[in-house]
Amino acid sequence: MSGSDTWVQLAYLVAATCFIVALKGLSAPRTARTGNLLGAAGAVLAVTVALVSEDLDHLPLIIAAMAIGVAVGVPAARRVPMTGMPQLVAMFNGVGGGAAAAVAFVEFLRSGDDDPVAVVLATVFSVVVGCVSLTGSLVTFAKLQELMTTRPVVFPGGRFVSAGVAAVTVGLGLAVAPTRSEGLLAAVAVAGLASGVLFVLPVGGADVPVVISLLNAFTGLTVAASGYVLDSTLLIVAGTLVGAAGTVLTRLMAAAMGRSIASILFGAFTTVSTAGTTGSATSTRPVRSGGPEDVAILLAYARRVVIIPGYGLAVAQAQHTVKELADVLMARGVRVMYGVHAVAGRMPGHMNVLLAEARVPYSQLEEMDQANSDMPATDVALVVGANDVVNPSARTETGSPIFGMPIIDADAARNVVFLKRSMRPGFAGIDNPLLYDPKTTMLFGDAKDSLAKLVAAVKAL
Amino acid sequence: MSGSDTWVQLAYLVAATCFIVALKGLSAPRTARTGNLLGAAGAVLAVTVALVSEDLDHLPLIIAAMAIGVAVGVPAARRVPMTGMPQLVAMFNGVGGGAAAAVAFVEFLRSGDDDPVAVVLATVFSVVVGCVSLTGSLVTFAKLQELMTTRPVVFPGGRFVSAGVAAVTVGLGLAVAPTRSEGLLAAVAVAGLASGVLFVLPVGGADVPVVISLLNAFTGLTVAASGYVLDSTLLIVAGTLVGAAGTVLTRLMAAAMGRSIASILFGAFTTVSTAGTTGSATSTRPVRSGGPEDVAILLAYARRVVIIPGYGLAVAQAQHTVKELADVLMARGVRVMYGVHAVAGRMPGHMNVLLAEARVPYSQLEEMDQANSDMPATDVALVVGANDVVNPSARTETGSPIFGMPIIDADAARNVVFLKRSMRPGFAGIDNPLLYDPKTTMLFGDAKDSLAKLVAAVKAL
Amino acid sequence: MTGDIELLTIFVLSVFVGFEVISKVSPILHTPLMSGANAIHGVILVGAIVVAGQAEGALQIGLALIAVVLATINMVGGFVVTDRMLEMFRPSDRRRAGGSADEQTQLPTPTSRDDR
Amino acid sequence: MTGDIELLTIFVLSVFVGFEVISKVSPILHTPLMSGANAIHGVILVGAIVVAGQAEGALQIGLALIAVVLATINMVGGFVVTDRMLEMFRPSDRRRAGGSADEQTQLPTPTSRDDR
Ligand SMILES: NC(=O)c1ccc[n+]([C@@H]2O[C@H](COP(=O)([O-])OP(=O)(O)OC[C@H]3O[C@@H](n4cnc5c(N)ncnc54)[C@H](OP(=O)(O)O)[C@@H]3O)[C@@H](O)[C@H]2O)c1
Ligand SMILES: NC(=O)c1ccc[n+]([C@@H]2O[C@H](COP(=O)([O-])OP(=O)(O)OC[C@H]3O[C@@H](n4cnc5c(N)ncnc54)[C@H](OP(=O)(O)O)[C@@H]3O)[C@@H](O)[C@H]2O)c1
Repeated sequence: MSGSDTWVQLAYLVAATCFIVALKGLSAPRTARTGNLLGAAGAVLAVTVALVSEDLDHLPLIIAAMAIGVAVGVPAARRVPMTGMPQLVAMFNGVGGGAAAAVAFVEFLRSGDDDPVAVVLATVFSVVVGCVSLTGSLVTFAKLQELMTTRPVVFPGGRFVSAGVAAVTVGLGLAVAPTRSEGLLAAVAVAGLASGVLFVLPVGGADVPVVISLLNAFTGLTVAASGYVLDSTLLIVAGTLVGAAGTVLTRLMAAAMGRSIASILFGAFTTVSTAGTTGSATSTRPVRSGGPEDVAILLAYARRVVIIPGYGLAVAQAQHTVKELADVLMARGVRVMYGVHAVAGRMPGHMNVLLAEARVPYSQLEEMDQANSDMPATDVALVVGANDVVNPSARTETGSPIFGMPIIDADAARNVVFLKRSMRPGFAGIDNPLLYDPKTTMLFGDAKDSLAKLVAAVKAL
Repeated sequence: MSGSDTWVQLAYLVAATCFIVALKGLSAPRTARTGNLLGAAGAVLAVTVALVSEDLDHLPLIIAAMAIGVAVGVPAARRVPMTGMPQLVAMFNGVGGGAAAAVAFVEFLRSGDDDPVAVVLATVFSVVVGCVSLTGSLVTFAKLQELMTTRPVVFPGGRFVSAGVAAVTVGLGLAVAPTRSEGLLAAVAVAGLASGVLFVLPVGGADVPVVISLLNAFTGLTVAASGYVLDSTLLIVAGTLVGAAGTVLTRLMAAAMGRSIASILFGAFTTVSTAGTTGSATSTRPVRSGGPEDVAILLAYARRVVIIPGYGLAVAQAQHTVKELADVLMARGVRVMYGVHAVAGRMPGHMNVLLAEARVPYSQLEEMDQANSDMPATDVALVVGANDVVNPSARTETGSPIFGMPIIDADAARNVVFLKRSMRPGFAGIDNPLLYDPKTTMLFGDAKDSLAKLVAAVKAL
Repeated sequence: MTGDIELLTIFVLSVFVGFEVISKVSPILHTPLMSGANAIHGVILVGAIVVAGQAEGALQIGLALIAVVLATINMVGGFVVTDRMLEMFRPSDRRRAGGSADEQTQLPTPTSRDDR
Repeated sequence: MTGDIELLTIFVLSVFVGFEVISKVSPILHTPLMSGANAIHGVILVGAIVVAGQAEGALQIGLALIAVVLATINMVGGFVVTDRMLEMFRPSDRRRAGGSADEQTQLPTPTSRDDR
């Protein structure tokens, strides 16, 4: 970087410090929002200093490009519905990785012949990992947006293809160091793009958020490598910070789902393919379906009811109605709790956000462990638009894509009621044996409608 | 530093990393010992590399000097009794500060005329703070070793003298930058030495451990400044690390005693002088003294007894005897717990170490908060060689040097028994009204003897 | 070479800071934290600007400008979406219209809601 | 000047590492932690060795050698005394002679003692 004037460097150091404090703030509820704003302030500072201090050609074009970026990014971030946020983050992460790769590439075009070997290797790293992050994030986006199947995509010999492409990528990349060939670096980029796709395809939909976090850490490292290429301490610090914090976060997220990172990435290759076990195969088994009045009686005469919300609650926007039902039941003396699974919905904390919006008291929320230990004393587990997070096959069926994920043991309650529209499976695309359990009653229909009917029926009792 | 060969620098980086991991290890009980060994390994690595890689004159003299250091340091560390460890740490810290100041001074003698201003200022910082750390630590040593009074030393106008000396130090220090005078730097060193003494004299004995920790952080920063002078990344990282961690630790230690750092350092200047309130003034008040048999009856027919150990237990080495008494009482069906104050004794955790040595079960130990909430249900609080940590004036007497320190509320028990040799005060040198309380019984004598008599008396019942 | 060692030191220290700063996070904050970290690496925009300002020829300029666009999206979009996420976490502070008629029936101490 | 900025960056990052690494420590470990940190700054010995190796004239050499002695005491003594402190914290692992006759009467599960 040319602007090595002390004040410029000091400003960059201040920005880096902002990022550290921002991350720290983001990891505690009370300070999260301030932390994010501080991070934004640091970024604005850094960009402003870069624009002002560097001796830049093409300044109008650069400003125009930034304007385009803002015009695309801000509305997307403003308009996305809450359920779409994780895939938007994936998208942002992907383009960030692409940007870092492009930066390293351009710098190579400019001065690749004269750079020391270490810088060339950093360039290759940045291009490869940036490209992996770009296409990998696009695939996670497609999975979460349900533009493609959310189930692991495995094809015969897939693992050999993946290993082969990875080997080719590394080989080509190493060859760039002696040859300094621009064409070779372009080939490396293409191989990286392919690797990204192959890397994410076999991941099951339920594990996608973890992979987004991992790709986020990758992009961080890419940025750090680009920073080394450009001799920018700021980029090195910020990128490494995100790389390290992202790695920790990935492990925490995987742990919250009871998975190891290795089993998420490579699990689909080693476990039995689950392509044939969709709902249709088992839908001939008997199912007990009930009307709102039947369920209302069950609920009204229970001593303890646990409401287990899931993605369907968000789809139906039924959070206020579910609270109404809870209030009506409590007015009759029923003890009502909510059993909230950490990954119910489509992003961590999704249910907490919804229930907070409906002003459900915090004291009525139970996390998974608490909910499970109280479940045997529960008369009715009322499952509102949830499916995977109460699927008992996560405990028993080793071949299942959700095997090992900790679940809420709705099956331990005396009665189970499902509010959903059909027998279709949830996000993981697998059948839920609890739907066919003799103690389960299905109340079909949109969650909000069903809940409203239940409120009326309980009141009428 | 001359040896800027890559491998040497890498080895220093490894050593720095060892120090980070060592500090992390030291902050959890399970990993503390390994952490310390890792730190030692990093230090050995760094010193070896320095000896091997640098082009050193006077190598035999250097080795001889190191041998002297080992010959002094190791036996001191090996032989010191546990109660003497805090002052030994203070001593080690002081000589470290002195070493850092000397290093900066020599470097100034060598190349002070050509250094940039920033380096000269770092030199001055290192000399000043290193000297403060040296004499400050010597004074804390004298206080803890009871070579001088443990109570705050305040003389009329003291705070003006201190402020004046500090101002002179800073002024002389700044004058070194333009003049580059060696004599001036020597004067700065002398002023720093004086400042260190004046800085620590007004601190009350009970607060001394906190001040040691603060001086430890000072020495860390001194080392970092010397590292900047020598252009050594290793010293910068290690010194800053200790400076930052030491600051956090100082705050934690102060919090454990319910004090703010400011009140520890400057409290003696602002609160009423307590020079006149020693025990002698009040010793005419009536005191109830009992024999071993009286106390044995009290203990044997209690339902719940809390043993509150203090420094006297360590002096008398009565840890095994106290456990014997507890066992005898428990055999009679009395519930016996130990109420352990965090700063009972002469170093944090002192009582835990002693009781662990006697193999007192962990489940019988209560920390202060727990002990206090159980105290009203306690029949006898048996205070074995403790004094300050049960002194109720810490709660009420704003003028007292221990005002604000959280104490174990022995006065909330139905009966209080003190095992001590006399009516003399404890470490803080202040009177304890609980000794004169109507529900208190004094059993005079060495703690170990008294406990042995109690064991015999209880058995005889 | 000394410069490289200093950069390596900076890298190692940053790794420790990154690890330590995120030691324990409640699952509720996983998504916002990921999103905020994601926005932070959008600072690659600084690199993109520098590179674009030195680029020569259509290929370099074009690629660099694409990098600027993408990096801006990452950075600006990232901070905005994180803020939106976090905004949703504290409805009790902000008395939203969505609370509707049920609001009066809320039972517990409002302070306990802050723990979320 | 760039070199100085990098050193400053290293300094700032080290401050964060130092702060974060010691976030929560039980009071029992305060003294050993202080003592271990104290030993770590004994690494000023490296600086003392370098300076002594370049010193010229009696004053410089004498002062530098004093620094070597003091730094060695700090470093070696510091690690040894810390180890001794920590050794005392785990008597149950090491079955010490001092436990004597009372040893058999110990009541609780030995594992719970490890928490200390
Ligand atoms: N939280 C995260 O971070 C996150 C992110 C990505 C993926 N995931 C994954 O998402 C899944 C979450 O589990 P989940 O139990 O919450 O949801 P789920 O397993 O996806 O099931 C949701 C159920 O809601 C029903 N539903 C949909 N719209 C409805 C409506 N309007 N009214 C009533 N029911 C409706 C659906 O059945 P019908 O179609 O029959 O109505 C569906 O079975 C897990 O597999 C998790 O791993 C989680
Ligand atoms: N833990 C730390 O980190 C630390 C470090 C430095 C200072 N301090 C300070 O030290 C004090 C600790 O409080 P503490 O209550 O444990 O101790 P203390 O207040 O110093 O009192 C100890 C008492 O033990 C008695 N004693 C001494 N030898 C004895 C023996 N052989 N047999 C029986 N009794 C004996 C003494 O009375 P007689 O002379 O009448 O026998 C004395 O009153 C606090 O002020 C604390 O702030 C603590």
